[in-house]
Amino acid sequence: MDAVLFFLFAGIALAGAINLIRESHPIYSALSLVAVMGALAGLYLMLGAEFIAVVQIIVYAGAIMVLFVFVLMLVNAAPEVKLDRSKMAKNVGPPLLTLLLVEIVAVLRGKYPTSDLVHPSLLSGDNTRQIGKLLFSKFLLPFEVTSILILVAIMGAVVLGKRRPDDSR
Amino acid sequence: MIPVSWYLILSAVLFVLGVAGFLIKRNVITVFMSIELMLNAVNLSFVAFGYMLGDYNAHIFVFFVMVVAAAEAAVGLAIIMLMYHNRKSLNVDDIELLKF
Amino acid sequence: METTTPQLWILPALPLLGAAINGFFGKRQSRAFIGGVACSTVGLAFLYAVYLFFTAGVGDTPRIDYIAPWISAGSFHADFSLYLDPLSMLMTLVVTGVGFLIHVYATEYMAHEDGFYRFFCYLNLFMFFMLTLVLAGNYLLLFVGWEGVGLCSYLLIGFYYLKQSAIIAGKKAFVVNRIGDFGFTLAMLLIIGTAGSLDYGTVFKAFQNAPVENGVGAVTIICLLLMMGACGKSAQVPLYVWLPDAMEGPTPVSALIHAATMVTAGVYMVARSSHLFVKSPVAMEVVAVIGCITCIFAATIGLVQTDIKRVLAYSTVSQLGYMFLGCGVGAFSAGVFHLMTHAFFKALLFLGAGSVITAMHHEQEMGAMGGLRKKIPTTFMTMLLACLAISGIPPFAGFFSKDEILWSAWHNGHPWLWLGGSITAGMTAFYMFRLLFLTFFGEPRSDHAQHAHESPSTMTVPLICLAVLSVIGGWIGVPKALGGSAHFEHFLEPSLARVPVEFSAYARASGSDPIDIPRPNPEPAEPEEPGAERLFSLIAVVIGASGIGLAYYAYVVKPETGQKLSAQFHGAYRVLLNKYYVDELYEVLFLKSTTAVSREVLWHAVDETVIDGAANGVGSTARAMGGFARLMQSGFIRSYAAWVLFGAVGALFYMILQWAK
Amino acid sequence: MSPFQDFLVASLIKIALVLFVLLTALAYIVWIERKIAGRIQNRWGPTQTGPHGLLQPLADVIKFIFKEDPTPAQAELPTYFIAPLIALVLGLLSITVIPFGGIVTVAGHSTYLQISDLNVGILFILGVTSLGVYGIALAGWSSGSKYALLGGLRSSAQMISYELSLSFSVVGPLLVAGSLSLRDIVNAQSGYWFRVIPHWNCFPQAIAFITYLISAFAETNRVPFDLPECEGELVAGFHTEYSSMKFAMFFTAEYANMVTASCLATLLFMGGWLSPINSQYSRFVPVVVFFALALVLARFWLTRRRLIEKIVLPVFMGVCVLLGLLFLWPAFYTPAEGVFWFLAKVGFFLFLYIWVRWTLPRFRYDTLMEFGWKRLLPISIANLLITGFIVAWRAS
Repeated sequence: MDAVLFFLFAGIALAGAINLIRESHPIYSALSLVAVMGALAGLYLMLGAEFIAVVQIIVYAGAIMVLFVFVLMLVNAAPEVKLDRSKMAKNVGPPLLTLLLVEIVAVLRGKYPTSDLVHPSLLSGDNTRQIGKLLFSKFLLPFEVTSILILVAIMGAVVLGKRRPDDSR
Repeated sequence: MIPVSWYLILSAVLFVLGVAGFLIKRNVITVFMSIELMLNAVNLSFVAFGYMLGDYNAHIFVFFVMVVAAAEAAVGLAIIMLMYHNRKSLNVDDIELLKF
Repeated sequence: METTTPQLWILPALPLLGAAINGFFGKRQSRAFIGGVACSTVGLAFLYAVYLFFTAGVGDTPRIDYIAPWISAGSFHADFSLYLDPLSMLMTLVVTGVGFLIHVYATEYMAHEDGFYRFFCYLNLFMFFMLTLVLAGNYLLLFVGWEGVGLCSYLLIGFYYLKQSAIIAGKKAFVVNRIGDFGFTLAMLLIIGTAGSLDYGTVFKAFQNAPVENGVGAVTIICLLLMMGACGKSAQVPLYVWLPDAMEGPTPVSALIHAATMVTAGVYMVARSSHLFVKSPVAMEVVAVIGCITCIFAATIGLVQTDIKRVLAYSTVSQLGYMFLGCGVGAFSAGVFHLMTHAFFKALLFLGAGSVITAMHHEQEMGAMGGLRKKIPTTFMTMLLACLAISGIPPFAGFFSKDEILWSAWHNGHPWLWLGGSITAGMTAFYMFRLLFLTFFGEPRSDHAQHAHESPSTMTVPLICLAVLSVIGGWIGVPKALGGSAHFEHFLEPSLARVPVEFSAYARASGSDPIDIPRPNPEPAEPEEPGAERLFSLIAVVIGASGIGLAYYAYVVKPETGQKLSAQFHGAYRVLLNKYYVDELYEVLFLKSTTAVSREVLWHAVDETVIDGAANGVGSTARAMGGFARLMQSGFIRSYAAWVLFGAVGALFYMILQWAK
Repeated sequence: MSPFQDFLVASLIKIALVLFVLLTALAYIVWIERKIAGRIQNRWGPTQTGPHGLLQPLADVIKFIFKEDPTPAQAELPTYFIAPLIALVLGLLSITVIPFGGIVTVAGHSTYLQISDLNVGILFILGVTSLGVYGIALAGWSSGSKYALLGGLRSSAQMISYELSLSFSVVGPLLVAGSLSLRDIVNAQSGYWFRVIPHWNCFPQAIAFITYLISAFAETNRVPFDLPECEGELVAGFHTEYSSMKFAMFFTAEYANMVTASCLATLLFMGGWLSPINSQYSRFVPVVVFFALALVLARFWLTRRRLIEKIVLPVFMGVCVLLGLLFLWPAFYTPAEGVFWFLAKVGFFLFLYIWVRWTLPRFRYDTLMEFGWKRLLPISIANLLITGFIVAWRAS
């Protein structure tokens, strides 16, 4: 049962990620990414992270990606043109990517063998409450700093998006 | 019972796909989305580790990553809008002022 | 040691509050408001000081108010702590009392100047720093106040910042003080090295137990360095040059800072450090000699000056020399006593001079005055009292303090210093009355003098108050020989060190082996020789009176005598008029040579070749390397990403290699 | 049966039941809306199809199914088809975590009157709601029409904006209850002040209640916030290019969202299935209501002349009387009382939706955004802050 679900979600995630790269139209890429995020939320649920799963949906899929889609619609993005001016990325990219994947997998296989099972019992219970307690005790300072970060980001976005008085349009 | 390494390898593959997207895609917004994909991949490994170690700190990290991603999206998209406004293009290869 | 009630911090905090109010909000406030704030804060501080005097029970143990920690480095601590003992109590009373009167005076004197709020902000700030200096519980905090009053002095000398000479005078004061402060700083370092602390209590205890030094040792060096600081602040030879120039500031400033309070900080500091000085006969000797030289030197210059404020300035230098002389011969209480009386009559003289200057429409040359006695009678009367006081005529304040210093000099075995002091006393009487006669007697020598008017009561009331103090101020310290009870000396006794036996013996023997002359009784034996003391008092009075008489003869009876004398001793007159050419000497010795060395060696040689060369070399090397590295910068984001990827792959590869090992 | 099979069967039964009831109800909400709209505009509404136009929804469905379904030439094809599906599925999805009542025991198997009791239920609903925008935005974008695109753009901006205040106002009751489970939130509202006023969140959390209602209106794209489809400017907004069943899907999705929002309002602020009356006799209220309904129907039966009404109205009368009698039977009454109150409250909110739609004018787009960001959001944040302080103060 678990394995079926895992392969279902993993399959969706992989397909979405590949489609993100494959599609030439950015809106489809965005939708693929939403699919990836949904699948990841499913995986999070399987990993006992209900809160993170739901927040993943709300924040990532429901807010960030909507923002992407909104911007794409606003600029009426067309399918991308392949200019390919960057020789570096074109020539060196694929071999490097392969190498990176091989390396990461090698490390992971070495450090975490398949036989390495988990201790799910540790994560049972009131997930959200635990996160909330951690967030407001041990991680209070980072949390507050993050809120300042968000504030700065909001102001930055407003300033950037504001129409300047000397704008002709 | 799924071994944690499966999740980790899935995360690795997603991450590499994100990097590939960054290298391959020309549309700035898609490049941006590739970054989000990478962040998501990292989040997956965080949650997987958290599950393995029974540690909620991993969730907190994911939470922070999401917050940062949100902030990044807000500012980044504003910058992209400005860029589109000024250059009438979303192609990363058209934005090449920062060079020797 | 009580630490809680009463709160000492209120004393400096009040003027600071005033300074803050005036500094931040004063610009848009009315002059009445500004003056009210400034005067009331200082006045309240004075009242509080009086209250403390009567309630705090200033006794044998100093009261230490610990406010906050400041520096804590290893075993070394310096805290914000205030220290109240008879000496600082006295200083506080003098500073706040005289300061308050001068503040009141200044509200009228400065009424028509621009930057009214700025003036009172600085003045209040000065009071804050002065009180910090006086009440400080350790040398470092004292140094804070010390530097703070220096800053305020600089600001106030340069108050008329559009006037070139005022700016230069301010700078001069600052730079000259730096030299002294350098010594003070070194002294503090040495104190830390010797006593391990800067807290008065610890330091004094450490030095009280030290033996008297017969040569030049650590204590002597500390004392000499402290004296160097005191020389800067209190305008002693050779660092006195800034004080006469400081007269560029407004007259109340001259009265408050450059006569009554700040310049006496050096004396205060020496008296405060008496426990150190008494362990070093050499340092004491140096202090006394410097004081003596200064008082004669400045008095001679004062004889011929024609600017009314400059006469007073040199007189101040001279009187400060007296105080050091007193301290140097071991009569610390006499020095502090003179400090107090001097604060009264010199502030009065300056304020009176200010009143004259106002009446004369800002004319300061005595040549243009004359005959003002009838025009401004109050000013005349008060100034007459002050002149009598400074000339040492009994029963005015100056007599007692000066007499005590001179007597101590003689009594403690310094006849030459006594002689110098006595001559100075005569000269003081002469030039002070020269000033008085030139200003107030004879015929008016200009239109302004003809039409002078008395100043309003806000100016004359402080004059009268100070005049009263100048008259009666000395009575608290009437020596036993003259039928008094030496209240003052007893009051200060807990604060000041007594000159040890072997030391006075040493001084008497003037370098001979101190062990040879034993003196069983450590008490300075005032009652032993009341006759001698009375005799010396009489001599002093005679000298003073003859100085006055000479002045009367030269400037009232035969006004042309002055001209004749200056013609006759033309060379000497020129030298005196030009202040012994000290400024010019310093210019050549220090300024020119320093500038030349800086320009030729430091600038052209070191700066241009070595430092610039290194900087340019770094720059051009970086450019060259950047020229190569910028080839990576294609401008395409994806290329950059590929570079990053390359780096990531490399880093991971390295990590795998490390694990593989 | 194993517990898992037990759970599976129970869940399937519940899903089938809820889906059937919900879809039927949705159809009849349309009928009710048209009736009410008619009354508000001083006309009759549907009357011809069946007694009181009661068969009108059926006729509508038949029309939707058989209508021609043209596809615009510029449409982005897969998306164009998927968009209404997304909207419908998401609209129906959130109902799964809504509890309708307490525990019911059938044949020894007891189960919650709820498809799934997620312990992050409320977050789940928020998540699904936040995804709801994709249906509309994609529909607008894929139609290849400028009206639709503008509608899609508006809806994505509007829903992101109002989702914030929606979430913030939801957090208020959540803080009071100290749980994310909708069941816990309802249970936290049991009890009465002064033995009379029910312990519902809509009293202490009045501000959150109001901001919730307003943002819920905006989230469901209902008047006065129906900018994505405003007829005056955008023809029909995002669904301009849709017709027949695809349009029906959007339509159903909108009403499903309405129902969800009403359910959530009931659960969060109005005590869910809890009775408003603090009395043991409160169980007779449904009886009285149903009997009264039967009386009203009887009056109609006496006055109406049409044959079909003469036949149908007695049937309804009989149903009402039967229901009233059922409520006197404790075995039925125990689980059903909660459902009755829950449905009554949801009905009230649905009526509010309809009422507002036919009485209020529409916002202008800039005023809409300004209201959302500059008024609603600060108010809800302030409310949240105060609530947080009070909760923290009480806890300490």
